Amino acid sequence: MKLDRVQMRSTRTTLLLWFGVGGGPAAWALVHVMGYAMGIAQCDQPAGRWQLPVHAWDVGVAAVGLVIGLAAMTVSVRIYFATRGVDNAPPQGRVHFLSVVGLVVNFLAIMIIILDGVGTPLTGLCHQS
Amino acid sequence: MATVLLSGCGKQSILSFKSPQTHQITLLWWWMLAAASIVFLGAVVMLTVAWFRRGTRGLPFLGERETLTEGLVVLFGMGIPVVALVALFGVANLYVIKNSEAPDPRTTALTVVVTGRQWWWEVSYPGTRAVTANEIHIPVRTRVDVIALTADVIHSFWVPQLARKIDMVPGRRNRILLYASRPGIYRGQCAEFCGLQHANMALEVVAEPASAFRSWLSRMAAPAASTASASTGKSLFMSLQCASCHQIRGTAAQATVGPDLTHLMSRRTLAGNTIPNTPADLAAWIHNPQAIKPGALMPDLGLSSTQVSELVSYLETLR
Amino acid sequence: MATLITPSAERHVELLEQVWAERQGVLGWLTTTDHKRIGILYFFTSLAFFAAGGVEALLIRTQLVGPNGHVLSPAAFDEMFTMHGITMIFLFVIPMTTGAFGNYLIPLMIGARDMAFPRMNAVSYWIFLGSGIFMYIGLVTGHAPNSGWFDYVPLASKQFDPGNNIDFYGYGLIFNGISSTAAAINFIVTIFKLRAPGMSLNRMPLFCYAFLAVSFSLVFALPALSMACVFLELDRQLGFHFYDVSNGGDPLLWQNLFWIFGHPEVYIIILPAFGIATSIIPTFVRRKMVAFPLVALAEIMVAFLGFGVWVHHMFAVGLATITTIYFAAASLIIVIPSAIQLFAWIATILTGTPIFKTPLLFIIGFILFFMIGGLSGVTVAAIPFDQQVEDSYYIVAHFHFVIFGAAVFPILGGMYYWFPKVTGRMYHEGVGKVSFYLTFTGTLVTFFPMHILGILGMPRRVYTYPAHMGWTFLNLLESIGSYVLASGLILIVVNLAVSLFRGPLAGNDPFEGDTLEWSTTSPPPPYNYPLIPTVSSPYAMWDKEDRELDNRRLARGEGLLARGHETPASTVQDAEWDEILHMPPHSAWPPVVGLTLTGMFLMLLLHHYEIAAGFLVAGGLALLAWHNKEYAG
Amino acid sequence: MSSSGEHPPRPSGRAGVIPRSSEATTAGAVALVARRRVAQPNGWWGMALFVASEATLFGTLIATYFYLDFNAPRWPPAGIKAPSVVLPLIATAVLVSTTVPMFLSVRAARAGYAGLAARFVGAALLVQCIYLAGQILLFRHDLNDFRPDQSAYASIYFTTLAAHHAHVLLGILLNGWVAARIGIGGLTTYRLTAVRCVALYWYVVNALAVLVVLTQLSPSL
Repeated sequence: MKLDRVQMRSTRTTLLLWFGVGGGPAAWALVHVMGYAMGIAQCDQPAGRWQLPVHAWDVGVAAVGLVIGLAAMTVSVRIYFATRGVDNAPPQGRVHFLSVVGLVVNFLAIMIIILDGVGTPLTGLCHQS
Repeated sequence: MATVLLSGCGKQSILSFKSPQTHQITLLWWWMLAAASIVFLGAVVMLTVAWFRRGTRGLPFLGERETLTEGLVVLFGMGIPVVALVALFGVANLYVIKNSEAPDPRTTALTVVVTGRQWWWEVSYPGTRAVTANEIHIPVRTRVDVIALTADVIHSFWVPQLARKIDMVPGRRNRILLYASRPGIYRGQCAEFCGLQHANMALEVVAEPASAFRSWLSRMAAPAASTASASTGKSLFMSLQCASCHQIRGTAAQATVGPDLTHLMSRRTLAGNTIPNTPADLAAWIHNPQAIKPGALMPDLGLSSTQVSELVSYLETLR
Repeated sequence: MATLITPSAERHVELLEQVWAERQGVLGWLTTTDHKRIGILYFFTSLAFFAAGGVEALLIRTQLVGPNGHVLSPAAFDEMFTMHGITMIFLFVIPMTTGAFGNYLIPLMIGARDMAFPRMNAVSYWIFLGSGIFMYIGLVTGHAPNSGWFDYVPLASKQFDPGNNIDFYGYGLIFNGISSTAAAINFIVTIFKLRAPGMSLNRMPLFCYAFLAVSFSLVFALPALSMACVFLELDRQLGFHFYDVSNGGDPLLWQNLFWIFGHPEVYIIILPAFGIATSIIPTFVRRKMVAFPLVALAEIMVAFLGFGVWVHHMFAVGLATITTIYFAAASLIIVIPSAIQLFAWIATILTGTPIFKTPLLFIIGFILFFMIGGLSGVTVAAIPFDQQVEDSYYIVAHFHFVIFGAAVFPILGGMYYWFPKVTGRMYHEGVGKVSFYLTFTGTLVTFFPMHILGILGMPRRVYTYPAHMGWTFLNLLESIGSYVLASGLILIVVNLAVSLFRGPLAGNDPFEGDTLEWSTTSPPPPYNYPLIPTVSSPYAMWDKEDRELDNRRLARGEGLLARGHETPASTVQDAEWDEILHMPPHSAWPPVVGLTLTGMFLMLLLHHYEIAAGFLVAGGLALLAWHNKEYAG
Repeated sequence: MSSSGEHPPRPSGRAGVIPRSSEATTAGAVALVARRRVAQPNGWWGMALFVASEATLFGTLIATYFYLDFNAPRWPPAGIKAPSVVLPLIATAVLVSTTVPMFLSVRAARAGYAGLAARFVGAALLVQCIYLAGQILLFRHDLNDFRPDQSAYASIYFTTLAAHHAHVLLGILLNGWVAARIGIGGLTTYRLTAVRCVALYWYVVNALAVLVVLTQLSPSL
């Protein structure tokens, strides 16, 4: 499908476009903060106030993040192909540009999420590094 | 310079590793260095080519096709790095780290508590009375569990040849594995800035055969041998401020502010590995610590040289 | 040359000259809201602090020239390396890049006539000046901060540092943070809203992307530092227990908060350098940047990922591997945006036809140093190796290659590159080249051996070292290098200072630059552009038709905007002309606000809390008076 | 690549007239400008970024609260009773309710009704003042029970609350200023932007109020 100028300015396209740019990074931020908080909460507590299923949570959150990241990636891929070969005049130039941005940004975010999701289960719970 | 690097000389060089842990870390370092050098030289070559071709547009052989150039940027900027970095992640942070992590207490034969203080190290052996300073004796080829604590600010325990470093943080009970494959004396130093004398807060790890270690430990656990000979020096020690900071087990001096002096003369060095432990250096230290280690918490008591010599002659008996 | 003057255009330009006439003399500089004048103020102030920080560095190197040095006492040494860090980071690099380069160039590059908030721009400068003086009062009165720029508690707590040394740090950084936040907000709004019609996001110069990324980092990173410093001062002044482990606090809380700010800070320092590099390279290799979108996103992505790597400064504090591993992963992947840019720069130089003039030479140096610093950075993302070399000279080498080699070299190159634009005169090319080779050698000789020292086990922040450690020769080498480096820097200053008076006239566009600032006169007039330029690509100056179109429109007096200090505001994404704003010409209130804040922080330091409150109220009243005069926007 | 002869792009789909905001000094003209421009005004963006940094600041405070919580053997520590829930929640609800008049004042100002806008702001201002007075009483009452220099819990507890009350106070000052400005002087584009900025500030402060109160009460929830 191809987007025309009006569609490109539509709120829907704009929202999708920015999800395509920011979705992966946001997902990574979620995974990252959750993972750190879980680790601190479980491993730095002086008295055994609670037992958290850290490994399960880490993997679960990573999986959720991965899904969001892939969704964002899909969106930017779709927009990329929908706007391929346009000139650089706005809006189509800008839309295409942002879709390219989305492709790489999501790739990087997904890479980190995968490393987190694979790395944490291979790591002993609360082994002091 | 390169010879220094390769021979790995130097008392604290991570290149002269003496334990499996540091061996692996150093190996990791050589591999990373090799890879990094290749990348760097590659860039230098490209820039050199750019200089020689400064008159002509486009890539050598490949010409001016923009998509091709961008493809190369993606390949060199993303493709190859991703592979290399993921590999490094696996090797370093999933595999090598297993050896540098805190040891499982069930796998260690001995526990040593090292407490960082401004600016010296207190060393004690749980289960025994032994307390000493700035000198950690361990049996060779034995897994030792070091518990790293601090009495004041943050210090960092670092004996590069035997283990990676671990910070000593108030309120935390950090642990690290200490293991020496070969007998020897390994220098370590505080690695976290801890105030005026951070520079002179060093220690030595003495790795010796198990038997030698055991006799040393029993000697350290024993109280000071009581000697009548240096009684004047002894009474001076008790009457002056000395006794208000230092402990000499088996005497009236029981304070634990400064290092335990029960077996002072058994140590190789003084003042956190700042000066050798000879009677002359000891006298100089007692006479004016601030000249040797400005800012050190041991005050300058303004003693007369006779008082100093008497004190020294007493301290010399603490073997 | 855009201002090709026809008689009719002449009339329009004269009209603008009257409308935008600047106040003369000291009063003019005190009350100015012109982004160019403010940029120049920033430039000279931060240059002065650079000199101070440099002297401190030389003292450190002189102390370490051999074992058991006696140039500095331990106490003096601690104050020196602390002030060196604080000065170079907060009082030199940030104000020099955002304050001087950003202020002067951003509005020019996007074809605007001023920043979005000219008075706030002025107040950021006065607050920065105040905070700098505030922190140096500490040094002059012998109470300089003395527990490192990282200022770890409990060493920085009242118990172990009873004097007010640390208070100069705590209050000073809160104070300084206000300035940086205000400046950052100003840049973001300027770049979002004041871009010349047609400069949609995909047509924005990469320089602006770098500064956009920096500004966002500042806005979101500084609160963590400010809060950490507030906690610190509450602990020190009122006996709170945020960091006091005996009452439920935690010293690692400081480390977390500090590095949540401190790591983005690293990218705040380096990103403007990327921006400068991406505007110098195209000009001197005479082609557009390879992979424009990738470079743009890399600049943003580095800033974003930079918020998720802070714990790699804390790998040795004994956290669980299951928490540190997240940061190891992020610290590794954050390498990729930088790698993309590196190869984009190299590919651009390779496929272009480079002319190796002084600015480009500095960028080549930057590329090499950034590679060294970046690669050593990768090695410390390997947790076990980091735990081995952390807090050793290896780290000192790593970050000096990044924040001196990589961050400062483009600043130096940029000084040469935009010197003709700012002064209207040309620097001396020969001397420029010599100054480059001096600084390059100096940097290499000073900082490279530090890697080896770290590997040989020399810890950081030691005021001396024993002779028998095998560190002596390399330390001597570094100290020699530091003097070579200093001579190179002095030569740059001399070159520019002499050229300022003796240099040949440069004309509007001596380098055939790619961005808009080259289309106006050198130095630019107060209104920057007689009319708002047309833009249809990130390399506006190379779109000759657009420039000719501008000249025709100027002759017709079309879109002149001369009813007052007017500039257009446009839409954020596509930069469509949206409204016409009226900018404040000058204001006396910014310096007043800066003064009241300085007074307030000094009184806080001296525990005169009532007087401090008085200064705060005075500042509030000044703000009230300030907003009494209304400008649309 | 370049597009020769292209004139500066005009706002798409609308008349080519570009509003000169500075000259809109009557209510009607202001409403016209408000209708004409597509993008948010610079002032709005400035405020948006300012409140973003303020939100980060509160994020730091809340993160600190839970960080210390995670590191404590008991939370709140022995000798300090868990906070009482009802009053703070009611107070917060009252504060959050001021979102409505702030929103309406913006609507009124955009439509050019100066007096109405001023009155809505005034109404919000009244409620906010009552809220702040009540919170200060609660704060003093807490100080009688335990003091901030008692434990890390007390430190972060009082610091977080104080930070929030300070933001409410600032908002009250802003509201007072903008209400007076419009009530007395009538509308200009500048003041319209001011109303929108202050409203935005309050939306965020109210949202933060909810987060802060939930953090404050977390031991009792």
